[in-house]
Amino acid sequence: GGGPPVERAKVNYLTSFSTFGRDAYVYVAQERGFFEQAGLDVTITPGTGSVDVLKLVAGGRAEFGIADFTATAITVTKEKLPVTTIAAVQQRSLAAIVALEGNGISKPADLAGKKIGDQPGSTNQVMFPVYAKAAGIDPAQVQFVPSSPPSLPQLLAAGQVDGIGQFVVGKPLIEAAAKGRKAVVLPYGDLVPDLYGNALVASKDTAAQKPDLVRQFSGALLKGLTYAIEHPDEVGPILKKYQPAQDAGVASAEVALMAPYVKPSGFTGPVGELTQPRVEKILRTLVEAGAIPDGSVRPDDLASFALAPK
Amino acid sequence: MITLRGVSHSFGGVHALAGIDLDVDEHEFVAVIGRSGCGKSTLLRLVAGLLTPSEGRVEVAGDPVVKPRRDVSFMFQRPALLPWRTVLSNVLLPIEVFGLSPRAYRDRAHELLGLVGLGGFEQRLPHELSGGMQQRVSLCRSLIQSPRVMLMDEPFSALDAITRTELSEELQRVQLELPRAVVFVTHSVDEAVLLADRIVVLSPRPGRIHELADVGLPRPRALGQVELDQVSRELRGLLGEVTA
Amino acid sequence: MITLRGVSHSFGGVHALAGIDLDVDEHEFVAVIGRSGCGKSTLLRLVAGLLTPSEGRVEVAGDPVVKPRRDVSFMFQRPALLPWRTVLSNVLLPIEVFGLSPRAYRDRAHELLGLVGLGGFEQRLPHELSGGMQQRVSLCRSLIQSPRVMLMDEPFSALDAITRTELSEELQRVQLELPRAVVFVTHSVDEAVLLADRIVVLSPRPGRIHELADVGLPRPRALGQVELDQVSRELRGLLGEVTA
Amino acid sequence: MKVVLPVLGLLALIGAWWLATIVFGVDSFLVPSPADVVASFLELPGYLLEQTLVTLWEAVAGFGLSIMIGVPLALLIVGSTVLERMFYPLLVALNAVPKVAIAPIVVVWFGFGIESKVLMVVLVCIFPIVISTASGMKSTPHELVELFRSLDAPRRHEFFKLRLRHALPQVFVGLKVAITLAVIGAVIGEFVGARAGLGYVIYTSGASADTSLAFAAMALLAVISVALFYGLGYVEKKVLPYA
Amino acid sequence: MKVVLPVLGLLALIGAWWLATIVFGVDSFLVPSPADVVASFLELPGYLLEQTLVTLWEAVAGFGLSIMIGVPLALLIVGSTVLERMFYPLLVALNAVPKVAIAPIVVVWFGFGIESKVLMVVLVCIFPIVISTASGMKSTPHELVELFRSLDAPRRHEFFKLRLRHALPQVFVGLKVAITLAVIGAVIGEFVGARAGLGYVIYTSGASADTSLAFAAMALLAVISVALFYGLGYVEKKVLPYA
Ligand SMILES: Nc1ncnc2c1ncn2[C@@H]1O[C@H](COP(=O)(O)OP(=O)(O)OP(=O)(O)O)[C@@H](O)[C@H]1O
Ligand SMILES: Nc1ncnc2c1ncn2[C@@H]1O[C@H](COP(=O)(O)OP(=O)(O)OP(=O)(O)O)[C@@H](O)[C@H]1O
Ligand SMILES: [Mg+2]
Ligand SMILES: [Mg+2]
Repeated sequence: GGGPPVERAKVNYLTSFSTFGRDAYVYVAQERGFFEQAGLDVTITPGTGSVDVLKLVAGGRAEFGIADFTATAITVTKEKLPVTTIAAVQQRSLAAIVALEGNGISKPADLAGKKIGDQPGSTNQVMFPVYAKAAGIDPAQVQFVPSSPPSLPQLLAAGQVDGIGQFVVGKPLIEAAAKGRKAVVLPYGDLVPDLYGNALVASKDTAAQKPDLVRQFSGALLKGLTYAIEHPDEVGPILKKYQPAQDAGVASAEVALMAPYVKPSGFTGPVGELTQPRVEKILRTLVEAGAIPDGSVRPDDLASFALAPK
Repeated sequence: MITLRGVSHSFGGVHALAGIDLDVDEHEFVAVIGRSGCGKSTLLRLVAGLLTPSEGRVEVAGDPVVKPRRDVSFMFQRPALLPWRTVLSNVLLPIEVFGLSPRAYRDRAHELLGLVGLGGFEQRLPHELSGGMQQRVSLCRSLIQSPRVMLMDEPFSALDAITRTELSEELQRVQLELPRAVVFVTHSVDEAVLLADRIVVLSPRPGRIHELADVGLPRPRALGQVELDQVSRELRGLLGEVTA
Repeated sequence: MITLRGVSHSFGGVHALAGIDLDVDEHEFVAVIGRSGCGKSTLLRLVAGLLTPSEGRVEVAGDPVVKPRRDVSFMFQRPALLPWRTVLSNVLLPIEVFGLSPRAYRDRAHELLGLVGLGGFEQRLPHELSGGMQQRVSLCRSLIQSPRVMLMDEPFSALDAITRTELSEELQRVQLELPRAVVFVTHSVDEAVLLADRIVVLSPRPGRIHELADVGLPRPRALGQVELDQVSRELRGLLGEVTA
Repeated sequence: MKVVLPVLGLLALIGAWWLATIVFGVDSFLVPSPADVVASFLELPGYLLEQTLVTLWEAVAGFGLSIMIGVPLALLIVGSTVLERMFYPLLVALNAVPKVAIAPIVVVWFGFGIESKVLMVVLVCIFPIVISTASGMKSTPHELVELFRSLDAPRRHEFFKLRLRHALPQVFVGLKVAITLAVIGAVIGEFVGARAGLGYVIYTSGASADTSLAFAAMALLAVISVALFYGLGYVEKKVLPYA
Repeated sequence: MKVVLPVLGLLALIGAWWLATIVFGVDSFLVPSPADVVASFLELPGYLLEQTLVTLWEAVAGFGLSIMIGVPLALLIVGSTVLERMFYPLLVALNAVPKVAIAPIVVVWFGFGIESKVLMVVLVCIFPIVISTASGMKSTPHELVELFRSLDAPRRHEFFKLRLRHALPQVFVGLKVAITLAVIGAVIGEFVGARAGLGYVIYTSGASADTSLAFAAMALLAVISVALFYGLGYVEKKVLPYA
C-alpha cells in the first residue's frame, strides 16, 4: 500500500521448539500479512523447549511464546512463573510414544518392559503414569532414559531405545531418519483425550496491562493457524522461505497430520479455544498423576479465559 | 657512602656471610676478591637491596637500604639480557625504566657500545652474541645509568686479556672523570691492583672481611707497571694465607 | 685425532670463521686464545659436531664429524645445568644418557665433586650455587665421561685465582695419567702456558688461526715457574701483534 | 610441504571416514558419508556461509573481549596474592558451571541478539587465557626479575616490559586453546534463543534428524576453528619471530 | 590466610548473589536465592552426593585417560614435523566439533554406561593437554638441548629426561585447564542418555523447572571442579617444589 507508514507494535515471539512444520503457522501469519494487518511487527525466534520458552516469556525477553500446556501447568505451579496461557493451539495433545516397526511395539500394552528415550519433564514423561493406567500397564515397568530432543531420533533409529517420546506429527521426520522403516505412533490423545497440546503463553503483566495487544496478536496467530491447517501444501514452501534448512515436504506433511488435533472431528468451538472446565479437568489429571500437589493451583492462575478466543 | 655493620646472611642452612663490617667512601673504588662461593655476590646483593641481611645493618648515602635505589647500579655476574630485545634496547632499558627519554640517550648508548667493541651489533639479539659480547652489553647497560654507586660482579670474567685491559683503562678513565663509589668483584689480583683504591678479601664459609691493602699508587695506572706487579705479588702471598 | 681443513662458518650475515686449518694429535693439549667474539666457541662447536661448517671438513679420529660423538666431551662456556636436578645427578647425567649404571659412577662423582671443592653440595640444586660453583659442577660432568677428546670452553672463567690454580694442576695430573686430545679455550695466557703443549690464537672477524707457540716445557709445570713467566711474557707480545 | 601435509592429513581423515561408512555400514542417520555431507552443503551454500559468518563474528568478538578482560585479570592475580587467593577459586568455580545450563539465564538478561552469544564465548574462553597468562608471568626467570628490581622498576614496568613479554609464548598457548573454545561457546550460545549461526543449524537439523546438514555445519565449524587457530599461529610468528 | 581468603571470596560471592536476588528482585525462577539452593540440597543430600561421586569418577577417569593419550600424542607431534603438520589441524578440527552435537553418536556407539561419558571427557580435555605439553617441550632452552645433543643422547632421553621434564610446569597449566573442562565434559555426556550424575540432575531438574535443584547441582559441580583444580595444584607442588 502507498499509505503513510504506520507505527506498528514490536512483538517478540518464541516458537515451541525450533522451526518445524508444527510451529510453521507463525510464518504463515507473517507471510500472509496477518500480523501487519493487526498492526504488529513480529520477530520470530525459534524456541528450545517449553521450560526455556516459559522462562524467557516470564523474564520479559519475549511477549509471547508457545509452550506445552501440561508443562506450563507444572512449571507455573512449581516455580510460580508469572505467565498465563491465552489460547490452546491444539485441542488434543500431540504427545505420543513413537517406535519403529519390528521393535515389538504395536499397541500401548506392548510398552511394558521397554526402554523409552525422552526429554526429562516432557508431557510424554510426566503424563505417562496416566497414560499407562489407561492402557492397563504398570508405569514402573517402563524405563525412561533422559536425552536431549535432538538426539532422540538417532537413539531410536540406532536401537539404543525401543521408543521415544515425540509429537504425533514427528512421524515423517522419524521415518526419514530411519531410512524407510515405518514408525509406530501411540498418541496419548487416544487414551487421555482431555489434554491440550501447545498453548500460546504471555506474561501475566502483558495479559493484565495490554489486553488489546494480546487479543490482536492471538487473533492474527490463530488466523495463521487456521489458514495453515486449511492449506497444508502452502505451509512447506512458506517455512522454507524463512528457514532454508527445513524440508518443505516434511513440514507440509506435519501440518496435515496436525490438522485433526487443532480441529478434531466434531469440535465446534473456535480455533484456539481454551475453557475453564477443560483446564480444571487437566489439573485434576495432573494431581492424579502425582505431577502437582492437590489444590496448589487454580485454573485462573494458569489461563486468562477472558482473553481466550471466543 | 656505603656502610655495613655486623652484616650476616644465611640461605636456609648455608651460612654465607658472617659479621661483615665495611665502609666505602664517596669516591672510593673497592675491589673484593675471594674464593668462589665465599659470598661475594651475596655481599653485593645486600648492598643493592636485593637481599635483606639476616643480621646487621646496611646503609647507602646514610639511609638504611630497604630496597634497590636508582642511584645504585648493579652489574650482575651473568649478563641477564632480555632475550627479545636488541642489544641497543637492552642497553637503554634502565633509561626506559627510569622514565627518561630513550631517544635522548641513544647516542650515549651507541658510544658506549662502540667503546666496548660492539659497534655494528646494536640491532642484534642477545642469542646472536658470544658470551663475552653479552657481558659487554651488560656492562654498557650498567654504565648508562651514571649512578652514584656502582656494584660490579666480575664484569670482565668472560673477556680476553686485551679487551679486559682496554675496558679496565676505560673504567679508570670514567672513575677519574666522574668519581663514584665502586664495589668491584674480581678474580684477578692484577685487575684489583690496577683499578682499586682499596682491596678487601672475603674468606670463605662463612665469608668474613679481611682488609688487605690500600693501593696507594697514583692514577692513571697501567697494567705491567713495575709498582703494580710488586703489589700484586705481595697480595698473592697474603691471599694464600687468608683463604687457605 | 682432530683435523680441520679449510673450515669456514657463517651465521646468517656474520662471518665467524674463515679457512681454519688445525690438527690436534692424539695426546695433545691445545689451548686456544683470542679476543671475545672471535669465534672460539664456534670452533669448538664445529669440532663437537654441534654445528656443520659452511665450508671445509672436520674430522675426529679419522671420521668426518656429522654429529656429536660419545668419545668427545664438551664443557660449555655457560654451565648449562638442569635446574631440576641436584648437583650429583647433574654430574651423573652423561652416565645415564650413555646407558651406564649411575650407581657404579656414584663414587667417582663424589670424588670429582670433592676435588673441585664441592663436597657437601651433592644434594643441592643449581640455583643454590654461586656462579663459580655451577661452573665446577659442569666441569665434573665433563670429566666423568672419560672421553678421548675433551673440548673445554673457558672452564675456569668464573673461578678465583687459587681455585683456578688448583684445578689447572688437577687437569694436568689427569692429562699425565690418561693423556687425551684436549682443546681448551681460555682468556688467560698464563693458564694456556701452564697447561698446553701448543697454543694457537684466533684473530677476529672472521676468525683465522695463528700458530703461536709450542710450549716445550717439561711437566708437571707450576704457576710462577720462571720459564713459564718468560713464555707468557713473550706470548703477550705476540698476541698484541696478531690481534691488534 | 606446509600445505601438502595438512591436506594429506585431511584427505586421510575423509578417506577413513568414507571407508568406515561403507565397510562397517555405519548408519547414515548417525554418521553420514562425506558425499551426503557435501551434497547437503551444496543444497544451501549461501545460507550456510551466512550462518558461518554469524558464528565466526560472535566467536571473534567474544575472543577479543576475553583477551581484554582476561589479561588484566591475570595481571591482578599475579600482582596480588590476596586477590589470587580470593578470586582464583571463584574463577575456577565459574568455569565449572555448565554453560548449556545457564544459557537461558544469559538470554533472559542479554537478549536474543549477539550480546548473549558473545557473553557465552567470554565465559568459556576466559579461563585458559587467565591461567596461561598468569602462569607464564610467574615463570619469569629469577635473574631477569632481579634485574628489574635492581633498577627499582615500577610495578607496571616489571609487568609489561618483563613478565607479560616473557609470558607471551605461553599466553599464545592459552589463546590457542581459547580460540577453539570460543567457537564452541558461540555454538552453545546459539543453541538457545538464536535465529542464525551454525549452532542454530546444528540444533535444528539434529532435532529434525537431518544428520547430513548437521555434519555440514560441523565441518564448517571445524574450518572456522582451524582457520582461527592457524591465523593465531600466524600472528604469533609475527609477534614472536624467535620463540 | 591460605584458607581464610578463598572462604572470604566465596562469602563475598554468595553475599553479592543474595543481595542481587533481594535488591534487584532477580526472578527466583531464573536465579534462586542461596537459601533456596541450600534448602534444595538439604532435601536430598544423600542422593546429590551420590550423583556428585558419579560425575567425579567420570571426570577423573576421563582426565586420566586424556593424560595417557595426550602426552604421547604431544611427544609424537614434537618428534615429527610431518606428523605435526598432518595431524595437528585435525586435532584442532576435532576439538571444534561441539560435543553436545555428537553426544548422541557417542551414546549410540558406547552405550548409556560410563564409557560414553568418559569418552566425552577425553574429547573435551585432550586438546589443552596436547597443546600445552607440545609447546612446553618446544620451549626447552637451546643450551640444554645442545647439552643433550653434545652427549649424543638418544631421542627418548632428550624427550623424557629433558623436554618433558622442562615442560612440566606448562603441562600442569594444560592439566588445570583440562580438569575443569573434564567436569564439564562429564556433564555434557550425562545430558544424553544418563541415569545418574550431576549433569543428569541438572538436565532433569532444569526441564521440570526446579531451578533451585539445578543450582544446587551446579554448586556441587563447582565444588568438584575447585577440589580437583586445587588437588592438581597440590600434586604440582609436590612434583615441582621449585617451580
Ligand atoms: N639462592 C641461594 N640459595 C641457597 N644458597 C645460596 C643461594 N645463593 C647463594 N647461596 C650460597 O651462598 C654462598 C655464597 O654464594 P655467592 O653467590 O655469594 O658466592 P660468590 O662469592 O659470588 O661465588 P662466585 O665467585 O662463584 O660467584 C654459596 O655457598 C652458595 O651456595
Ligand atoms: N647463534 C648465532 N647467531 C648469529 N651469530 C652468532 C651466533 N653464535 C655466534 N655468533 C657470532 O659469531 C661470532 C663468534 O662467536 P663465538 O661465540 O664463537 O665467539 P667466542 O670467540 O667464543 O667469544 P667469547 O670469548 O666472547 O665467548 C660472534 O661475532 C657472534 O656474534
Ligand atoms: Mg658470584
Ligand atoms: Mg665463547
